[in-house]
Amino acid sequence: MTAGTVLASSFIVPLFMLVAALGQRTRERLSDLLPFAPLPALLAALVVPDGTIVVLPRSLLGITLSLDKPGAMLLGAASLLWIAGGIYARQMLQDAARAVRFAIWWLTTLSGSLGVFIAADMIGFYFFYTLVSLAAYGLVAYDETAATRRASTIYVALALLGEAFLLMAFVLLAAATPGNSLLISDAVAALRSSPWRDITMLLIVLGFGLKIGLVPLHVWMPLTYSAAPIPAAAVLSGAAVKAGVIGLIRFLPFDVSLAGWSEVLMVLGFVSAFYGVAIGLAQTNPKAVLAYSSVSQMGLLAAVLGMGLGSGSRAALLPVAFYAVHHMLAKGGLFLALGAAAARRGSALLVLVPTVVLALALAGLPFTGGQLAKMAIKDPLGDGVASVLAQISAIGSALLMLHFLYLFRAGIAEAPADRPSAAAVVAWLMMVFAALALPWFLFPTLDGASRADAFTLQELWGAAWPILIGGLLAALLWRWRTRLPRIPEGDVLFIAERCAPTVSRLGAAFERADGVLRQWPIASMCVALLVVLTALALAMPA
Amino acid sequence: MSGLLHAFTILAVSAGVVFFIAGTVGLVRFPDVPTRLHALTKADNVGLGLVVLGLLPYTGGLLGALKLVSVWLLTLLSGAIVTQLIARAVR
Amino acid sequence: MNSATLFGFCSAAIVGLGLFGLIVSPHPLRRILAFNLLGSGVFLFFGVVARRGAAAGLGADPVPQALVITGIVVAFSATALAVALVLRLFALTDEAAPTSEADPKAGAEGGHS
Amino acid sequence: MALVFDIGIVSLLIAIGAWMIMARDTLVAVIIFVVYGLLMSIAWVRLSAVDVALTEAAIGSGITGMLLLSAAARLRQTEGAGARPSFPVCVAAGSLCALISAGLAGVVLLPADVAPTLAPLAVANLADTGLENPVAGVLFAYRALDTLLEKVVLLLALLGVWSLGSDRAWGGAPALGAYVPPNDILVFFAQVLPPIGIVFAAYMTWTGASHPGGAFQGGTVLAVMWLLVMMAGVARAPPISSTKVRWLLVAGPALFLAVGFLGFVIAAGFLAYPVDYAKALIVLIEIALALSIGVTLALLAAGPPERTLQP
Amino acid sequence: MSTASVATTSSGYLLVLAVMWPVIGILLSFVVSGRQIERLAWIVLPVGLVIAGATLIAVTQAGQSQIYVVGNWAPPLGIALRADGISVAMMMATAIVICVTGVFAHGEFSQPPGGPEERAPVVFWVLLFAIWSALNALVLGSDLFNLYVALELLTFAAVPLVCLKGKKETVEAALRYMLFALIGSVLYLLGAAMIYGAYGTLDIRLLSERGHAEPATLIAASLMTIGLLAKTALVPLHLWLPPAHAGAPAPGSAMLSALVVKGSFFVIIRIWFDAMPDLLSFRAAQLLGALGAAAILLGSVLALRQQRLKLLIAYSTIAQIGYLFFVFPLAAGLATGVAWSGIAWTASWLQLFSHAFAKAAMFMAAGLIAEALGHDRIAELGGIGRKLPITMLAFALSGLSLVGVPPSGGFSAKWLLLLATVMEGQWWWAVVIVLGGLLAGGYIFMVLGRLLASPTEVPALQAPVSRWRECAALSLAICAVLLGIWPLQSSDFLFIGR
Repeated sequence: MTAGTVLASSFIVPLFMLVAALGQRTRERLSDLLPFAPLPALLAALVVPDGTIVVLPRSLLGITLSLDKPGAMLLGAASLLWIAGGIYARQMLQDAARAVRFAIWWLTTLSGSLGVFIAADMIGFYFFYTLVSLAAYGLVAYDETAATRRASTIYVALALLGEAFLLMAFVLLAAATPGNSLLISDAVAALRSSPWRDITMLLIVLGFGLKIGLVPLHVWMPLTYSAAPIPAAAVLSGAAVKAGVIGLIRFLPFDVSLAGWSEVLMVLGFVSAFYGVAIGLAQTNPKAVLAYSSVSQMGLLAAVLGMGLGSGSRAALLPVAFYAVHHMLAKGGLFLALGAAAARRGSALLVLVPTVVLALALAGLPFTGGQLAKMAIKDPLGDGVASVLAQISAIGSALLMLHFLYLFRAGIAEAPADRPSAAAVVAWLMMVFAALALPWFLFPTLDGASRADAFTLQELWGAAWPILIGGLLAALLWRWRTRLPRIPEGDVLFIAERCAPTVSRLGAAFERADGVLRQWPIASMCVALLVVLTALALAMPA
Repeated sequence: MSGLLHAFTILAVSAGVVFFIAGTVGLVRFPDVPTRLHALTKADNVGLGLVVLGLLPYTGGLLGALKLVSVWLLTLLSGAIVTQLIARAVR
Repeated sequence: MNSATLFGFCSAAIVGLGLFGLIVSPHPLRRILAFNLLGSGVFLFFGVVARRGAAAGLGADPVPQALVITGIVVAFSATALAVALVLRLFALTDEAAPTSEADPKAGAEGGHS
Repeated sequence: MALVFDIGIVSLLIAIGAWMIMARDTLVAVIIFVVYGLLMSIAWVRLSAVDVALTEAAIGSGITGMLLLSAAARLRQTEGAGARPSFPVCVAAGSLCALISAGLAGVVLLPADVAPTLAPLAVANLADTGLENPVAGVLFAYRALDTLLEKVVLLLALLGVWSLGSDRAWGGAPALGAYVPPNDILVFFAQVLPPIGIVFAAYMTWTGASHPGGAFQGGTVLAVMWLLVMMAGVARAPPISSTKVRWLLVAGPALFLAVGFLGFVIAAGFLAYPVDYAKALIVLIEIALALSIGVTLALLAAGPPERTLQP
Repeated sequence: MSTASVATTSSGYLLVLAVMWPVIGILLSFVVSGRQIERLAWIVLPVGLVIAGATLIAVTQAGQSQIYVVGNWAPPLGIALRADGISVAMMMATAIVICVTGVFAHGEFSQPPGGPEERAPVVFWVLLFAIWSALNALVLGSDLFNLYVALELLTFAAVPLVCLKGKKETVEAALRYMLFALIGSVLYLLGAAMIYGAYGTLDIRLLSERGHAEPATLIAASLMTIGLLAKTALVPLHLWLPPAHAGAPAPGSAMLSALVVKGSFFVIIRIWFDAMPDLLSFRAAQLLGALGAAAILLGSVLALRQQRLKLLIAYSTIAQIGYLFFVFPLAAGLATGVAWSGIAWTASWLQLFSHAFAKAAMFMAAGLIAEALGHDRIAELGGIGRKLPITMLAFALSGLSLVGVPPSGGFSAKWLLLLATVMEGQWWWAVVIVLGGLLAGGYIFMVLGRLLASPTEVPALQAPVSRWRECAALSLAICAVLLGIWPLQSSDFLFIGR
C-alpha cells in the first residue's frame, strides 16, 4: 500500500501546499516551498514498481492511478524539470509583489502536470489535464503587460477549446464502454467496436494535437513561451506539453491497426516538423525559436506515433516516451540557459559551451542523449519514406538550433547584467547534467537496446552527418540573414485576428436581438406564440 | 287571486321600466352634467321603487320583502350622496 | 346550445381580449386592467366547468367555485401590489425628472441604469 | 327565453371588454371595468354560482375598481406615456389571441360525454363538516390548505405594498384621505352607512355556513366601510406599526393555523375537524378571517405608509 | 372514478411542518416588534433545516415517497402532499441555500440596536420565510391548484425582494417581473381549469391514471407549460430576469437566481413526468430542448458582453436555465424505462442543484465585491480579488462549477448530460452543451482576470467586508464543488416514488 500512497502523494502534496496559502503567516513563505513540491513525484518515479494500481476513495473523485514504464519515465523527468524550475522560480520570486499568486498557479499546474502521467481513469485524467492547461494561465499572465494579456487570453481560449474536444471524446469513449467502467484501458479497448469510432479519434487527435502544438493548432505556443517568465516557459514547454504526448500514448488504440488515422497523424506530424523549422528560422526572439523547435519536435513525435498506430503494435510507445523525456530535459535546459545567461553575463564561455552541446543534442549530436533518442525512434519509423523524412527533420532541427545559438550568443552580448544569481545557474546546470546523463541510464530499459550499439561507427556517422549538413546550411543562411523574412510570433494568428471584428459584430447582433426580445409587446406576444406552437407540437402525431 | 297579482306585477314592473327608459333618455339628451344627474336620480329611483313594488309578492315571506325594500332604500341613500358629490366636484 | 356553452364562448372571447390588451397596452395601469380582464375570463371558464358539473341537487359543482373565490382574492392582491408598484414608479420618476415628460415606455432600457 | 337574456349578457360583456381595451383614456377604461365587474356578477348568478357572484361584485369590481380608480386619477398626467406598438405587431398579437380563444372555444364546444364533477362527493361528505353551503365546505374543509395559503398570500401582498413606502415613512400611516377637504356630505355618508354595513357584513359572514356568503364577502364589506370612514376623514388611517392593527391582521390566519394544528390532536390530522363540533370551529375561523380580511383589504387599498408618525 | 384511496404514511406530518413552519415564522414576525425578528430568524432557520433533513432521512429509509392527506379528505376532493426523491432533494438544497443566505444577510439586514423598527430588515426576513414556505409547498404539492397558490406565494415573495432597495430601476424591474409572472400564472390557471373540465380532478397521481391525449388536455398542458416558462424566464420569455436579479440586494438575488426560478421549473417537471407521463410528443420535447439551447447561446453571449458584474451573472442564470430543459428531449423515455433516460434525469437534477449552490455563492460574492468597491463595473474591478481572498476563492469555485471543471457538480452534470445525448443519439444537444461550456469559460475567466489583475493602485475598500459573510459565500461554493463526488451514473435516490 505504501507504493500507492507514494504515487498518490505525487499530486496530493502540491495541492496540500496550496492550503498553506490560506494562512497569513505561511503565505509569504509559499514561494520557498516550490522546489520541494515535485520531490514525492520523483520518489514515486524511482521507487514505485511498474504496474501498481491504486484507487482513491470516493471523496477524491474515485480517481484510479497506475504507473507504467512510459509514465514512470516521463514522471521522473518532469519532476526533475519542475525541481529545477522551482529553484529558479524561488529565486525570481524573492521580492516580487505577485509572488503568492504565481506560487499558487505554479503549484496547481505542477500538480496537474505530474498527475496526468499517472492517471488511469478518464475522469482523473481529465481533472489533471484541466489543472495543467487552465492553471498555466496564471503563469503566462504573470508580467501584466499588454503582450502577456493577449498571449494569456489566446492561451486560455485555445485551452478551453482543447478541453471541450477532449470532454466530448471521453464522453464518446465512456458511452462505448460496456458497464460503467471509466478506466482508460477498457475505454480504448472498446473503441474499436464503438459506433462513434472516427468522431472519437478526430476529437482525440484535435484535443491532444492542440496541446502538443500540431499545425495549425500551434499558434498559442510561441506567444505563450515568449510571454511567460523563464521558469514558467521552461516547465510549460518541457513538462506541460508532454501531457499531450502521454494523452496520445494512453488514448490511441495501438493494439488494432487503424489504417486511416495513422496516415493522418504522420502527415500532421511531418508538416508540423518542417513548418516549425521554417517559421523558427524567421524568428528573432530566442524564446520563440525554442517554441517553434518544440512544435517541430512534437510533430516528429506525432509522426512516430502515427507509424506505431499503423503497425498495430505497442512497440512504439516506449521509444516515444524516451524521446519525449530527452526533449523535455533538453528544452527545459535551453530555456533555463536563457535565464542563466541573462543572470551571469561575466564568463560567457562557461554558459555557451553547455548550451551548444544541449542545442545540438536536440538534433541528435553523437555521444549525447539526442543520438540515443534518434536511435530509439529508428525502428518504429521503419526504413521507408518516414525514416528519410525523419533524417531531413533532423537536419532542419540542427539548422534551427544553430540559428538559436546565433541568437543566444547575440543575446548574451547585450543582455543587461543585473546580478549573478546562484540559483539560476544551479537550476540550469542541474538540467544540463540531467539532459546529458539521464538518457544514458534510461536507454537500456528500452527493449533490445544497449549502450554499446551507440558507439558503433555506423551509428555515430548516422547521427553526425545531419548535423554537418545542418552546419553547412547554417553558414549559407548566415550570409543571407539580412534578407530573411521576419514573421510575427503565432504566424497564422493574424488570420484569426482579422476575423475578430466579425465575431464582435455577431455579438452586437445577439445584443440587438435580446433588446428586441425584451420589449414588452414582443415578449408577451412570444408567450402567445409559444402557446400555439406547443399546442401544435403536442397535437401533431409524433 | 294569482291572476290579479300577476296583472299587478306586470303593470308595476313595466311602469318601472318606463321610468328607467325616461332616465336613460334624459341622460343622453340633456346638455350638461347637473341636468343629467337630475334626470338620472329622479327617474331611476322611482323606476326601481316600482320594480321592487312589483316583485314584492314573489319574494316568498316577509324577510325577502324586507330585504328587497332595504335594497331600494340603500340605493336611494347612495344615489343621493353620490349625486351631491359629483355635482359638487363638477361645479 | 345551453347557457353554459354560451358563457364558455364568452370566456374564450374575454381571454382572447385580455391577452390582446396585455400585449398592446403601453401604460402599466392598462396592463393591470387587461390582466384583470384575462383573470375574469379564466374564472368564467371555471364557472362554465362548474355549471356543467351540476349534480346531486346542486346548481353547479362547488369545487371550481371555491377555486374561483380563492382566485379572485389572489387576483385582487396581485392588482393591489401591481398598482402600488406603478404608483411608486411614477412617484420616483417625477422625483427623478419632474420636468421631463414621465416616460415609463416599455423600452429595452431594462437594467442599464 | 332565458337564453335571450344570456345572449344579451354575453354580448354586453364582450362589447364592454373590447371597449375597455380600446379606450384611449385610462380613467374611462377603469370606469368601464367597474361596470364590467357588475355585469360579470350577473353572469355568475346566471351560472348559478351565487357565492362567486357576491365575491365578484364585492372584490372583483368593488374594491379593485376603487383601487384602480384612485390610481388612474393620480396618474392622469402620465397619460401620454409610450405609444401603442406598431401596426404589424398589433395585427400579429390580435391573430395569435384570436387563435388561442378559438382553441378555447373549441375545447368548450366538445364537452366530455358525462361532465366529470365532484358535486356528489362534496355533498356526500358535507355532513361531516357540519355545513350546509357546499362552497364553504370546500373552502374551509376539503381544500382548507389552499384557503390558508391564500390568506398568507394576502398578508404578503400587504407587506409588499408596505415595503414600497420610503424608509423614513416606515411605521407611519397610509396617506388615504389625509388631504380630502372637509366635505359634510361625505362625512354624513360615512356616519350613516357604516353601521348598516357592519350589520350586513356580520350577517353575510354568519350565513356563509349555510347560504351563499362567507368570510371573504363579509370581510370585504367591512374593509369598504372602514375605507369609506378613512376617506371621509372621520377617522385617520392607523399607523402600520400599531400592535392592534398587526394583531388584527394576523388573527385570522393564526387562528386557522392553530385549529389546523389542533386537528393533529383532536381530529384525524392537520386541518381536520372533529365531526361533532366542526361547524362551531369553522364558523369561529370564518369570523376571525372576516375580521383580518377586512383589515388586510382596507390597508391594501390604503397603500404604502407615507406620513411619518407625529410623536 | 377509481378513487384508489391514498393514505397518509408514517412520517407524513413532516411534510405539513415543512410547509407550515415558515408560515408560522411569517405570522410571528408580523406581530413581534422589528428588533426580535432576527432572533426569530435564528429559531426558524435551524428548525427548518432539521425538518428538511428529517424528511430526507424519512424518504430515503422508507425507499418510497411519503404522503400526507390534508384534513383526511382523500384526493379527488381533498389535497394530498407528496414527497418523493426529487422533492426531498430540492427541499434539502432549498434549506441549505436559505440558511446560508440568512447567515449572509444578517450583516446587511439587521436592525440597528435602539432606534425605531427599520423597513428593509423586517420586509427581508418575512420574504425569506415566505420564499422558503412557497418552495416547500411547490415541491410537496401534488394538486395543480395548490401548486398555483404556491406559485403565487412565491411570486408575491420574490417581487418585493427585487425592489427592496427602492431605486427607480429596481421598482420598474419589479413591476415588469410582477406583470410577466402574472401572465404566467393566469395561463397556468386556465390550463388547470381545462384539465379539471376534462377529468374532474386536479390531483397529479389521479391525472396520471386518467390522462389521455385529447385536444383539451394538450391545449391545457401547453398553456400550463408556457405559463411556467414565463415564470422560469426561459428565452424568449426572459425580459424581466436581468434587471430584476441584478437590481435585487445580494442575498435577494442569490435566492432569486438559485431557487425562485427553479420553483416553476419543478412544476413543469411535475406536469410532464408525473401528471401526463407519456403525452410529451417528440416534437414538443424538441421544441423545449431548442428553447433551452437558444437560452444557453443567447445567455452566454450576452453575459460575455455585459459591463456590470451582477448583470453578467443574471445572464449566466438565463444560460444555465437552458441546460435544465434538455431533460425533456433526453429523458422522454423515462416512463417506458429506457436506460439512459435515467442518466439524463440524474444529470438535469445534478445541474439544478449545483447551479443553485454555485449561483447563490456567485451572487453573494458579487454583492460583497459591489459593497467593497461601491460599484460592480467589471472594467474597474482592478484586482479587488487580492484584497478579498475568500470572496475571490468563492467566486472562482462557483465559476468553475458553472463552467464544468472536473471536481465540481457542474462537471458531473455536464458529463452525464453529454453521455445521455450520445446514447440518445441526439448529438446536436451535445454541440450546444460544449459550446455553452466554452462561452461560460470565457466570461468566468474574463471576470477572474479582472479580479486578479494588479493595476498600479488597487482601489481602496469603501466598506469593510466582514469575514464570516465571505465564509458564507465560500461554504455554498464548496457545496457546489462537493456535488462533484456524486457517482457518475443514474442515481436511484432521485427515482424514489417514480
